[in-house]
Amino acid sequence: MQDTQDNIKLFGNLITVSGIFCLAVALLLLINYWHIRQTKPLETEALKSLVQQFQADPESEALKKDIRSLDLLARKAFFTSQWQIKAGALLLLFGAIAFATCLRIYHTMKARILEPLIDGVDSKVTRMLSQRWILITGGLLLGSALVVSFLTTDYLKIYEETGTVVQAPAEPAVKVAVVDKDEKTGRQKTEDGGQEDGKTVVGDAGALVIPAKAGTSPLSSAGVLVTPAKAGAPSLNTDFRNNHPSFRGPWGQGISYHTGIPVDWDGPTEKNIKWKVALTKKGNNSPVIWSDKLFIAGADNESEVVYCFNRLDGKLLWEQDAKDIPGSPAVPPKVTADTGLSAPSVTTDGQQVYAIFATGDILALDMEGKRIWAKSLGVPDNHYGHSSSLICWKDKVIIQFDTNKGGRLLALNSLTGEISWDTPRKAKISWSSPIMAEIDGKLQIITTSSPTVAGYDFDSGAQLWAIDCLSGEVGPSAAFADGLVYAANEYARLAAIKPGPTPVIVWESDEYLPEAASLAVSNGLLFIATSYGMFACYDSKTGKKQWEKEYGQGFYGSPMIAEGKVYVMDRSGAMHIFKVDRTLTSLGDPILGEKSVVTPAFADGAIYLKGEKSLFGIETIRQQKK
Amino acid sequence: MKWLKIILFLLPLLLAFSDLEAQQRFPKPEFHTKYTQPTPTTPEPRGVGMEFVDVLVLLVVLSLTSWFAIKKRSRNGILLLTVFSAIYFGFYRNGCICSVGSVQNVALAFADPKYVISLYALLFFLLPLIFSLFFGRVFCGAACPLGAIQDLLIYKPITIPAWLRKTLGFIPYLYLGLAVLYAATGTEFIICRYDPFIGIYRMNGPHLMIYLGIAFLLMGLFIARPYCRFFCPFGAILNVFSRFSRRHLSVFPTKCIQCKLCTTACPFEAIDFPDEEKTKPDTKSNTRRFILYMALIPVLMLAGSWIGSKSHVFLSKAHPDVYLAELLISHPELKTDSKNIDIQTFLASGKSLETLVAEAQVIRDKFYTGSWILGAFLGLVIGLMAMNQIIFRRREDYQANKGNCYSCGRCLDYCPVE
Amino acid sequence: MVLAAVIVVLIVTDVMNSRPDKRPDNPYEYTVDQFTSVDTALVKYTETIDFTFGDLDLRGIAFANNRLYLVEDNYLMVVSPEGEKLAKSELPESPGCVTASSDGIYIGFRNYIGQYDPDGRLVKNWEPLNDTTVLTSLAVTDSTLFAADAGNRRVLRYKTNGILSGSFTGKRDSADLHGFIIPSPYFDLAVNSDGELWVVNTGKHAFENYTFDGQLRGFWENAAMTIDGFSGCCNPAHMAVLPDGSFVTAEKGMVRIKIHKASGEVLAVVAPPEEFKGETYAPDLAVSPSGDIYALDYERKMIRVFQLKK
Amino acid sequence: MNRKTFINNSGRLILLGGLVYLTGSIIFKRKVSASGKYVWQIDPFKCMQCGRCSTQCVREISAVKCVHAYQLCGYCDLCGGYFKPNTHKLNTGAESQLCPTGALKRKYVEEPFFEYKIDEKLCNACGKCVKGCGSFGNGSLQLQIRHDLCQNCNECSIARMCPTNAISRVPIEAAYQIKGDFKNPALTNPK
Repeated sequence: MQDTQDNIKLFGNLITVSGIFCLAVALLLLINYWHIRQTKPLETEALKSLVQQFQADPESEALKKDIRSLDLLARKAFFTSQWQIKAGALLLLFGAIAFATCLRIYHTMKARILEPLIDGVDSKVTRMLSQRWILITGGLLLGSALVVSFLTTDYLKIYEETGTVVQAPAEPAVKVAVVDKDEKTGRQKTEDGGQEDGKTVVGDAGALVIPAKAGTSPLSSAGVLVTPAKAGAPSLNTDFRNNHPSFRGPWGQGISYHTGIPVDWDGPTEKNIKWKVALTKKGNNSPVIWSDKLFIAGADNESEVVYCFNRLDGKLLWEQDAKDIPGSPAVPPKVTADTGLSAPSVTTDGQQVYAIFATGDILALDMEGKRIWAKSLGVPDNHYGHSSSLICWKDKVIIQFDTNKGGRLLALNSLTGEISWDTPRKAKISWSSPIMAEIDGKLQIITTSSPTVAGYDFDSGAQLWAIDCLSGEVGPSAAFADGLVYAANEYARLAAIKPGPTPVIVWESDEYLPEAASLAVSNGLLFIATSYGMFACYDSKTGKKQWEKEYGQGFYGSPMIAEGKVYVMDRSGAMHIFKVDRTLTSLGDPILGEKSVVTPAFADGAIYLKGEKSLFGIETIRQQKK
Repeated sequence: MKWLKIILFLLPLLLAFSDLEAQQRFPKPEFHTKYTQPTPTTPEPRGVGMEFVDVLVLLVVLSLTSWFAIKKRSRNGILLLTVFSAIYFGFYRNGCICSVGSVQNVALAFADPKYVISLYALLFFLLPLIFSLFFGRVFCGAACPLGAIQDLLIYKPITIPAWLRKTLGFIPYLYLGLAVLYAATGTEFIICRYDPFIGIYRMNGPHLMIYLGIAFLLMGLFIARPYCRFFCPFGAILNVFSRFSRRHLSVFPTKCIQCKLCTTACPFEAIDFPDEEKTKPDTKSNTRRFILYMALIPVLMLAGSWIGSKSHVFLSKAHPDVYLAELLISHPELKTDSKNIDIQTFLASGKSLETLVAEAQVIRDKFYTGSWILGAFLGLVIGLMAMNQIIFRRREDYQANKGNCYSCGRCLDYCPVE
Repeated sequence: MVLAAVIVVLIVTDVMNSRPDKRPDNPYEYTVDQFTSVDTALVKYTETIDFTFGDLDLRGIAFANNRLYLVEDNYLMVVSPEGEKLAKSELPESPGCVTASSDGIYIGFRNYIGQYDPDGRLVKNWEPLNDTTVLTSLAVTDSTLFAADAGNRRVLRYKTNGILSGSFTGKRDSADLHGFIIPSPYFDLAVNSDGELWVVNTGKHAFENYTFDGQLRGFWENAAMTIDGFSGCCNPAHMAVLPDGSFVTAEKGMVRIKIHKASGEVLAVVAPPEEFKGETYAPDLAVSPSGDIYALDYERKMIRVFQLKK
Repeated sequence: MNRKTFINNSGRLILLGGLVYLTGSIIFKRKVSASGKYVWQIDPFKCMQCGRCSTQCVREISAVKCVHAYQLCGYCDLCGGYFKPNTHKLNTGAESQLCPTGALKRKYVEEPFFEYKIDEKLCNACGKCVKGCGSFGNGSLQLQIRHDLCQNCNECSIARMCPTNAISRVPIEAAYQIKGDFKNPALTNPK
């Protein structure tokens, strides 16, 4: 017993000693710590001023010596204090271990001797007290939070209500001449700027010329104008090139002139998906773009609607119903589900947007969604549903109106909706869309149907040439490049036609034939996407197959060419991107995560895709890591 | 399998690196001497495999503690494990990652779809909770490095009045609520920032951490485990979970002989006394009180959520973006302060104030949602804590309070019952 | 109790101290202000107008035939000196530099030169060079074209019909002249109105005058962080010759544009570093016969025009 | 007693259910990386050398160090990262050195090249040489978090204070981002 008592005493003392030791070391450490913080040996003013003196007097050996010794001292001080902290911390650790060990032993030995505490506290009183204090504390906390919340000013709200509290940085003294955004923003924008200060002129030849100084005539100095085409020829102008005004791009040729198109995205994880909006009405039409506006259409048994989105952020700008059109059927015609009531894509010329639906209703809206005109062409007798997209140019909107009752090609005046010309066609029903091309200096509209592939004069609607080479239910639209027209249909053939008074088939093939997807030609290569998942590339001059690739999913959307790449999306929503090249170079297979049967639309640095359920704006978004 | 995965992971990486060499298109200077150009060294971080070793160690420690506390009834075993945890999770692993901090990772992962949480962080969060549902707070008893250092340095614990203890017991819930709010809004991880003992384990750290650690340890000499009892947000969750634990450490092995020895053993005052006849409440008035509180809780929650939603403005000021936006609006003159690096960098970034304000507004909106939930939660906690005081459970023996007991096993040594 | 108070105080002070308006100053601040601000008396030019062309990846600028020739990735643009866009044509790949004379436009791609007629139509692509070639600058005079190849640290001499007629690396037997030291892909050259070929040896911060067949005729070098020399690693990154034979130089890192006499002394500052805040790329330069300086600012994506102060 | 067990059991079930829901929603809706670990990294392109790396790190001597990408270095005699501004004689004396701790070492290679090397034991991440190198030279000196020193805190205290948000969590596989990776088009395009 005596022994234990002694031991207890001993360890009690040990605890005290080690405790005091620890405290002392800790105190010293803290002082050291504080000292370094205060003095900052590395960046002393003394050293700085010495260096300054030395730079004024670079030859002074004495100053140099002073600097070197002071610097040495400073570094020594810095690193020694670092060492001291390290050593002190170790000492403290050992002290603490000793302290904790003694404490344990002390408690173990003392354990059995303690007398039980006499419990004299009335638990009822305690409980009442606890209740009171919990409620008081809680109340105080909530109360003070309330007070503080009333005392805080919501500067963000103030800012939003009053606008700029802080002055914007002063305008640069130098005048900045904006020579347009590389012609990319389109007419809408240039007119805004142009009409105000009278500087912006859209040159006829396609080059956008903006004088920096007022008073300079834009065309007088245009000595080295590079004109893409001969003067007077109706060539595809810059505005159309810089937008995506109709199904399959400008003039429906399957070629986009935009650059920086993303090749990598992922719908499910939203990689590079800048925005995504859910579609409210069905429509197998493809998006169409003018400047910042993106148009699509949708229809169900209730209504037919044209939607306009801001393509930059996916916000719906407006939507407009096609209602109250005289002659429009009360009940929409029966169509198959995979065609739908709104298969034709809309088209725009930057002033107005035009849309047609399976009911035969066609309407023209201005860019703000106001209706300019609307009319009914009569319900097309079409067992799947009318699906030929519109195309517009200058003052005309072109409609390929091939039904079971015969074929017509119509041109409506874009301002009034009156028929400019109406040419009957020797054609059975078709689902393909007209394209436009300039052939032999004449602007033509090229159509495909069973059995005829034909070219019509844009101005008069007169048929300029025709050749019978297709059969069956024709869905794919034609393509035109380097003087040849290409047409194809499943169970028929693929033909390269030299148009002219007597058209000639230059070559033909029947290996791979498309059912719905149109053809695309660029750089001497022709691309075909079949409904059974084959994607093939041919030499467009000779018809020699260059390469092919098979996918598990078929293609309904058409291939599009942009920036030397060909984009084609299969029905599962997987885009396949290839280099326009004689050898197969796959550039990626990004997926949308939704089924899709439509053709992509492009803008600079962006691609717009429409899935079964949603519309996607895709841009290469710089990865943010945080 | 994992190794295979790692190798597969590294393979393209290696290829990429060799590719990089090939890609270096711009040649280095033409050295005529035999100088070889060094490449920058990149010391590798601790591997992923090691993190799972930590999880395994945690699992083993938790299992052993449960066994020692419930089956073996060995205080010494638990003490040994405590020392081990202090050494392994503390001094060796430098206190990172810990389960206490993982609450924030989970909260952020739950709130922010972009945040990628590591599996081992999730496991560090889950394991202690699952164990507490079955065996009580064994995590606090021996596995937690923060608890271990305090547990080892208890000198002369004083008794804190029950009402004060209960009132202070509210702090962990408040701390938890704020920590989850700030983590979920991506503001910051306050639990980690104010972790008092990490600096001590690392024997290295910023001032604040060291001062806080020393203050807590000194306090811990007299108030047993001050951080665990009155601050630890993870402890608050464990407290709730442990109340419903399937099995729990029991002070006596067979039958309590009412010797009261255990009450002196427990430095945390976590042993409930048996009911005395005289304290038995008047059932009628008690029932009335109970109903009153039942009605009071929804009122408190409503009030809390209202006050919470009001408070979101000042709570959100903790977010640096919000603060910067407000600062620029309220003190536009600071724009010319060339010493203020944050404002100068913002101005140099070319971002407009509008964008910053818009971003701040988005964050503030998140805070709005978070704050009213926080308010409602705190209202609920206040209500439940107060109500808990009038619920009487029949007790005949001295028994560990399942919520507050840390399963440290001190009482086991004292119990004279064999 | 005291300790509890200490803890509360500690946490509160820390929260307050980490606010963006109360954060600590940088104890190791290193200001380069003394170099970024320049005596205004030295600045003899003023920026009169800027042209922007939208978000383009501009690569090079040249002045000839009263036209500015700009290359961007991957177009050739013809712009009037007032900033009117006159023409634009597509290039086969990403260009690096451009020069022009009345006979045509020469565009340096990574390892070959494309010859275009003044209207921007391709005449022919010259024989490609080896794979380590990085063409950074071209200069044309009469029937000779010089190309600076930073990758192989050599100057190539071509006939304007595309025939490579020689190359030199600037090396000489004596050890003090080391040849071209090009630590980064910046290597400029120009031919002045007297027909002298000047090459910038950036690693030595030197201007070197060579005969057409590569004999060194003279040089000056001037390394300094201050305004009178060229700072840092490999400067000046770009230069052009004014009609009077002095050099306009553009430095990277701390971007500044200056004019040096043909003998090396600083004559004037065109644009001090303050004009290029936050930028590190040196602008490519072109000079009109009237002495206006056109600087291609890569980061702001604009052409900045500097004219002599009146 | 039965009632008590029932409450106990159901309470446990509810809490367990809550845990399962929380875990499930994180695992299925969020990204949980099983083989992944995340570490902190400085983006040298964003870094503006504010000096906070040296003062804000939880380590007394910061885990951030200056790293030299030799591939980018011009091996110049007049090095903006090594010399104090306005240095007249290019020698290695304390009066010329910019580095406050003398961690940047200069070594003669051959005419006219000098090698600059960092002694990481001495480096305190003040960033002066990085600023000098970026202002005058090629930017081959850059601040990087060294993972043998970094504690990999749950929230990096430098990241919290970084004015340019240059510090972010990255997968362990790409722990370092060192300028001078010549794949970066910004560095390869001769401008």
